[in-house]
Amino acid sequence: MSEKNMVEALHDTLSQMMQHDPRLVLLGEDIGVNGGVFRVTDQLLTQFGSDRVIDTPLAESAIVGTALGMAIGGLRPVCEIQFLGFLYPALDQLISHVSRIRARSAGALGAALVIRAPFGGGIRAPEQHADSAEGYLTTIPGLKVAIPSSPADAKGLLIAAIEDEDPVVLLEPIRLYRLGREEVPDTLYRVPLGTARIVQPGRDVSVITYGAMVPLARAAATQLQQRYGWDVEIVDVRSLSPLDEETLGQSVRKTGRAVIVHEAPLTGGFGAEILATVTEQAFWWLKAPIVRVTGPDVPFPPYAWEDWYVPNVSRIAHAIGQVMAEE
Amino acid sequence: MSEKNMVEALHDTLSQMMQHDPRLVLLGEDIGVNGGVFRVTDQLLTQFGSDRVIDTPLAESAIVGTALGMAIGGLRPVCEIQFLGFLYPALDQLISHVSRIRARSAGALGAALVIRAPFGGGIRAPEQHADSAEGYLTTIPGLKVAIPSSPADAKGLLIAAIEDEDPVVLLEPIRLYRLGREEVPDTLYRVPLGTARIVQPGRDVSVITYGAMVPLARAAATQLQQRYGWDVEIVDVRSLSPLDEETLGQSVRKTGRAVIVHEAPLTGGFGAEILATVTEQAFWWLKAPIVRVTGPDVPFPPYAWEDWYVPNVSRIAHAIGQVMAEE
Amino acid sequence: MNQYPVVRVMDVEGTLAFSSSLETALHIYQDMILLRAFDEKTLTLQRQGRVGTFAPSLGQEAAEIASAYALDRQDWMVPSYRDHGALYVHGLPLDHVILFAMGRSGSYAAGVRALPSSIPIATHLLHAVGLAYALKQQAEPAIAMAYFGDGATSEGDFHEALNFAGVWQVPVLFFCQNNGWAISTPVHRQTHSETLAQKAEAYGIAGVRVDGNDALAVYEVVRQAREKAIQGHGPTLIEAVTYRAGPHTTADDPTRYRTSNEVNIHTAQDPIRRLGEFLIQQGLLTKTLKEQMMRDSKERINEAVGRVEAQGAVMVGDMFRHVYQTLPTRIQRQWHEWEDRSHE
Amino acid sequence: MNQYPVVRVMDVEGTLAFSSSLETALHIYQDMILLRAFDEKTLTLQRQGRVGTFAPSLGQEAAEIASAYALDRQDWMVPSYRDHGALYVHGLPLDHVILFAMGRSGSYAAGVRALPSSIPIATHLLHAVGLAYALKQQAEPAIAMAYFGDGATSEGDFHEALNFAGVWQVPVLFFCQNNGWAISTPVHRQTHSETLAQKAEAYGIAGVRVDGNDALAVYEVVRQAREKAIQGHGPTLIEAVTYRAGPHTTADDPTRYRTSNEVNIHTAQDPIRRLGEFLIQQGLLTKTLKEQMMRDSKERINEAVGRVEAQGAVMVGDMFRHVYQTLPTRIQRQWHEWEDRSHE
Ligand SMILES: Cc1ncc(C[n+]2csc(CCOP(=O)(O)OP(=O)(O)O)c2C)c(N)n1
Ligand SMILES: Cc1ncc(C[n+]2csc(CCOP(=O)(O)OP(=O)(O)O)c2C)c(N)n1
Ligand SMILES: [Mg+2]
Ligand SMILES: [Mg+2]
Repeated sequence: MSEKNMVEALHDTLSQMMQHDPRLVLLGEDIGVNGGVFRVTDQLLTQFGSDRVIDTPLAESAIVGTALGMAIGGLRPVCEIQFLGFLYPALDQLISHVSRIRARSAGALGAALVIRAPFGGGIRAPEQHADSAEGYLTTIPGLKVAIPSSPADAKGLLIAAIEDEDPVVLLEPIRLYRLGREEVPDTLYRVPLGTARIVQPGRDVSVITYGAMVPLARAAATQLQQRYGWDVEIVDVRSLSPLDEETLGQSVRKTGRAVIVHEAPLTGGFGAEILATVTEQAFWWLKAPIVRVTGPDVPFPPYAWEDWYVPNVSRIAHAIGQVMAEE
Repeated sequence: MSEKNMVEALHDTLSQMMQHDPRLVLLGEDIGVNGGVFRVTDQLLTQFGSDRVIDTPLAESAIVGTALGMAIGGLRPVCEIQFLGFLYPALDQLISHVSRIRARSAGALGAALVIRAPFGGGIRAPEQHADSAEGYLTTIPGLKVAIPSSPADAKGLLIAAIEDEDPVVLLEPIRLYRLGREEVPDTLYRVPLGTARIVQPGRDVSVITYGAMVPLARAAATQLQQRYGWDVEIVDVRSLSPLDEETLGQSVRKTGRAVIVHEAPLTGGFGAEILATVTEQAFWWLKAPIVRVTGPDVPFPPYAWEDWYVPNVSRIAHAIGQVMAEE
Repeated sequence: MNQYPVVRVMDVEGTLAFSSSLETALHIYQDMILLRAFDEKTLTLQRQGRVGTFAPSLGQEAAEIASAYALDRQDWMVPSYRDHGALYVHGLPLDHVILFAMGRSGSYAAGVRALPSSIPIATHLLHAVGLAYALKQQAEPAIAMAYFGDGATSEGDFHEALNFAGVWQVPVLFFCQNNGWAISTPVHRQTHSETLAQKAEAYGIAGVRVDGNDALAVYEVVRQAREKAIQGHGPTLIEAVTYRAGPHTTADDPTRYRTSNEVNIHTAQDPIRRLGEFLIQQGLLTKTLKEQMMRDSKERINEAVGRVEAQGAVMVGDMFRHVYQTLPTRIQRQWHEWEDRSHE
Repeated sequence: MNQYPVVRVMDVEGTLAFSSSLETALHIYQDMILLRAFDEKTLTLQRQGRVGTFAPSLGQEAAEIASAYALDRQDWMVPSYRDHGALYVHGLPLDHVILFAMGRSGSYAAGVRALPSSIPIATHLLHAVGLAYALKQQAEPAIAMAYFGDGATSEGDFHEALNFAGVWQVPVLFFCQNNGWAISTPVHRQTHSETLAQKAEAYGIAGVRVDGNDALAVYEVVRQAREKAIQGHGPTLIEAVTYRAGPHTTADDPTRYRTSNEVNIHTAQDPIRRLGEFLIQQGLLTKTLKEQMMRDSKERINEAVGRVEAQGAVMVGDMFRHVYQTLPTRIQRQWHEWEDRSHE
């Protein structure tokens, strides 16, 4: 047990799993010699050799497409896409093949592979490096999508993803990579895909969110607790697909109020699915309309606007105030 | 004025617009000599020559990517993607460039282009020919998405799309292509993007839908009118992006009940956004939870299951019964 | 491009140019007969509404069948929608081919090292490269071979696949059937390169052009490229020059884009007739044997169709069952809903 | 591949091998100096937190500047993130280049025929092909030229762009700066082909290899390819062999993946020094003039930085204003919300 930030937790987990399962291979751009642009795969090339830690040419469709072949051929590939905004060339492989091979082969073949990608704003990078693109992924049947909000969850989700017989996209919030450290157990443990986490229980209102928004939601909750004594429940969705409808529904049936927070644009964002699901689950318990706090319906702007784009504590607090005001 | 089916309406509109605006060019696979696999561009090559009706090599990213260059260079390209399920290789171009060029150039450059693609089940085609993929598109800021449900709307939406200074994806329901004829005016008229259509007014419940589901919704409404005297309002969304929130909100504020119908899978489908929007617009008027009738969360299956997959009149009627039963 | 001469084993009159296994030749011939009979049957079934849209291999039997004969059962076959002939040779039971044509399955059978046919053009070439990587990594003495058409060479995934294969030097073959057309698009509108084989230059890999209507040449070329790959000498792009004598699919009307004259010229080089002549010259085939083969083929196909049609309606649950290995509750719930409805 | 010899005009000591416009040479030199000064300044600003992640052109000044000199203002430049030097030559005001580096704009200026820099690798090559189609269709005597790196040649869009260009025979040039590296990936891991120029074979188009550190050779090669394209003789893939002497971007640490020895070998062939030697030999450049140029460059850059930094904070509305030509009500509502919040 030791204190780790998210990059360290991911790195050590990959290393552990590589030792544990010889079928595991890593592939991606600059993950070998360079250790990945965020150093998640630092030194793994030295440790495991270039057959298992593969610096690929620059082609995302090929990374995902060859990984599918590898998986069918008996390896367990973990792909790194350098930034989520560069996954788009691989969407065809994900939609047409990775997510369908099991159904297409009547269960005989599976795409036991993982795709890791950093995402979200926060490092003043050039355009397209900050996209929150989970909305394209959560609508693909056959795929799973998970997003950790802490080092410990990052480890547990990564292990669950690697061990899953179906394809999992693990989205890693760039802003959380080195934001803080926490105790991360050394054992191999799993955060089961399909389970949300109650970050803090509360009676008055549910804030349903994930990734880099979780710490912001906590800050807003603390502020409102102090200011008005409101008891805010925070639900970290963690597994967007499959979605833990039960935990979400329970939370809102208890509180009767909900705010949904994500960084991706509003329209067609995953917040719409959360809102729909929660409404289906808890319609008769709702005391106020659910409010979505999201990025605006604009492409992620050049970084000078970054602070405007990304939801912040004040916007979240304001939305909670809105749903608390009703009735 | 003459009676046309949707293919004829689209064909004649393209021909009219080509005559009307010399900047218009068509490009796509098999659209020239072959007239398109559904014959929407039949004979246009003979009429306008191979410089303006371009049979491209087999590459969707290139079709969309070169179209963007053409648009910036002063042409008005209308691309045909042979089936919507083959748009996926071009998603990167749509997400990264087509939808962003205006914002990226601070308004100076625009992607005045149209992408047409047939979609949906119904012709016992091989896998991937029947995908309803609007959910990937409606979450792209900067793009517009429209879906006609009748020959006359097909014409009006196509003209509006061609004249729009921003990129529009026009999705054409395969099952409606030759389903029926109606009067289509010969004049150049527009169905403004961003406007829904009340297909039939009603007091008791709103069925919100689009494309090939519209005739099914009508059939269900007729059945329920006859059987129980229910007065069903049918709203054809028509323009998914931008969405006509006002018309949708008004309808549900009036009826207090809503059923949303589309063929695409449930999770993360556009129905979630409609549900969210309508709930935001009409929360205090809702008498029952909104119900979504959609394809299941599975990849579009081989065609032997097609009739199971696609929503039908009985499922829609059943859902209307559900929302009518509450309270 | 004289760098890419067309490899031939028989001339168009069926005279042998270099040696090959004659017994294999007869087997190949037999399966070419079967494939033709299968396509003819399926076209009839389609007209009767008993199968959906379907892509026959008429005219491409040599390329389809002989290429598959050059593989071992341990090799991975990575086909596209037109390759039921190759799949059959590689072990896919006839019944499964028919199930696929009838929209009841993904042309896959457990135990056969072949992926389900890929519908989106060129996407599957990457899977072949990944499979080859896995074979190499696990030191299996086998290769992966992807099947695709001339049109597929225009897609980005074609490029990425050949490039990765070159960099990785994995045992993969890219078997391109240049049948002259991608639906209505002739090859010279597909690319400005004179041959498709020369595209190998871009990846520093081997490129070979073979007469795709010369079954024995196809067999030899694939066999040699396979040997080379197994030996660790890298991937090969094979361009098999052939001709699609029939429609692209049952939904296609080729008279819209090509003349009957063109078709006639090519059908005169029919690969079945050609191999037949050769086998007769070699004393391996007689008219009686040939007629026997045709009868047998039809019989086997009719029996298979009968078996498949006897299976009855598909079960709704099979649409849900295999989306994930362990179904999430939401899909389970949907499955139950749909089952309930199926009993209504 | 002796089919793709490296074209050179000066040898590494700066001795002229064939003639070119000497006045142009001096201008090119001056802008190369400016580009180096700009990159050095921006690297400093980045360390001070005044600009974000930024990609300098250190070592690639000849390829950047001379290629752009070979274009006319009516040509479309289609750059990627590293091509601020070329953009500047093509007319983009220095201020805009700085605005881009400061994350305040998309490196575009009205009236300049250049697209905003493309971040996703290779995607923009297709735009160049489309622009070239439009130019040809409208009978404009101009070309489009896309800028990209060695790594970009692996992406599917590279392939599709060159293939479309070949089939359409439109006036487009593909200017590939092979700077040895794609972040940490050396060229020989990027592709198994010996040269990048030979990839042109796959598309039946011309391929040329030029010493990218020889400014005059770059100029000549681009100029000739442009002429050819304008005359309707089709597209060219130009591989400019150069070297990235600095980090990939300010976020990159090249010591992780390459030796200082390698870097030293290459910086010894510095393109600025080389062109400088040549100009001195030709009697066009003196030490004084050179120092003057350096001082002037720094001054102009400092002034531009000053102007840009004086602009104050960005306005929230500019994030919304240009998403569509006519904003849908939902975005208008969001804009208002955000404005309200900005006054909180
Ligand atoms: C990505 C994609 N785009 C379009 C199609 C539609 N389509 C099916 S077959 C075909 C032509 C393929 O031609 P070719 O590669 O030469 O193979 P052939 O059919 O001749 O065997 C097209 C355009 C598809 N299946 N996938
Ligand atoms: C589609 C895509 N994938 C990944 C990246 C991240 N990335 C930025 S630059 C780069 C390397 C590019 O190398 P090269 O094409 O040689 O150009 P250079 O930077 O050397 O000029 C990578 C991988 C990107 N911008 N776009
Ligand atoms: Mg073909
Ligand atoms: Mg490079």
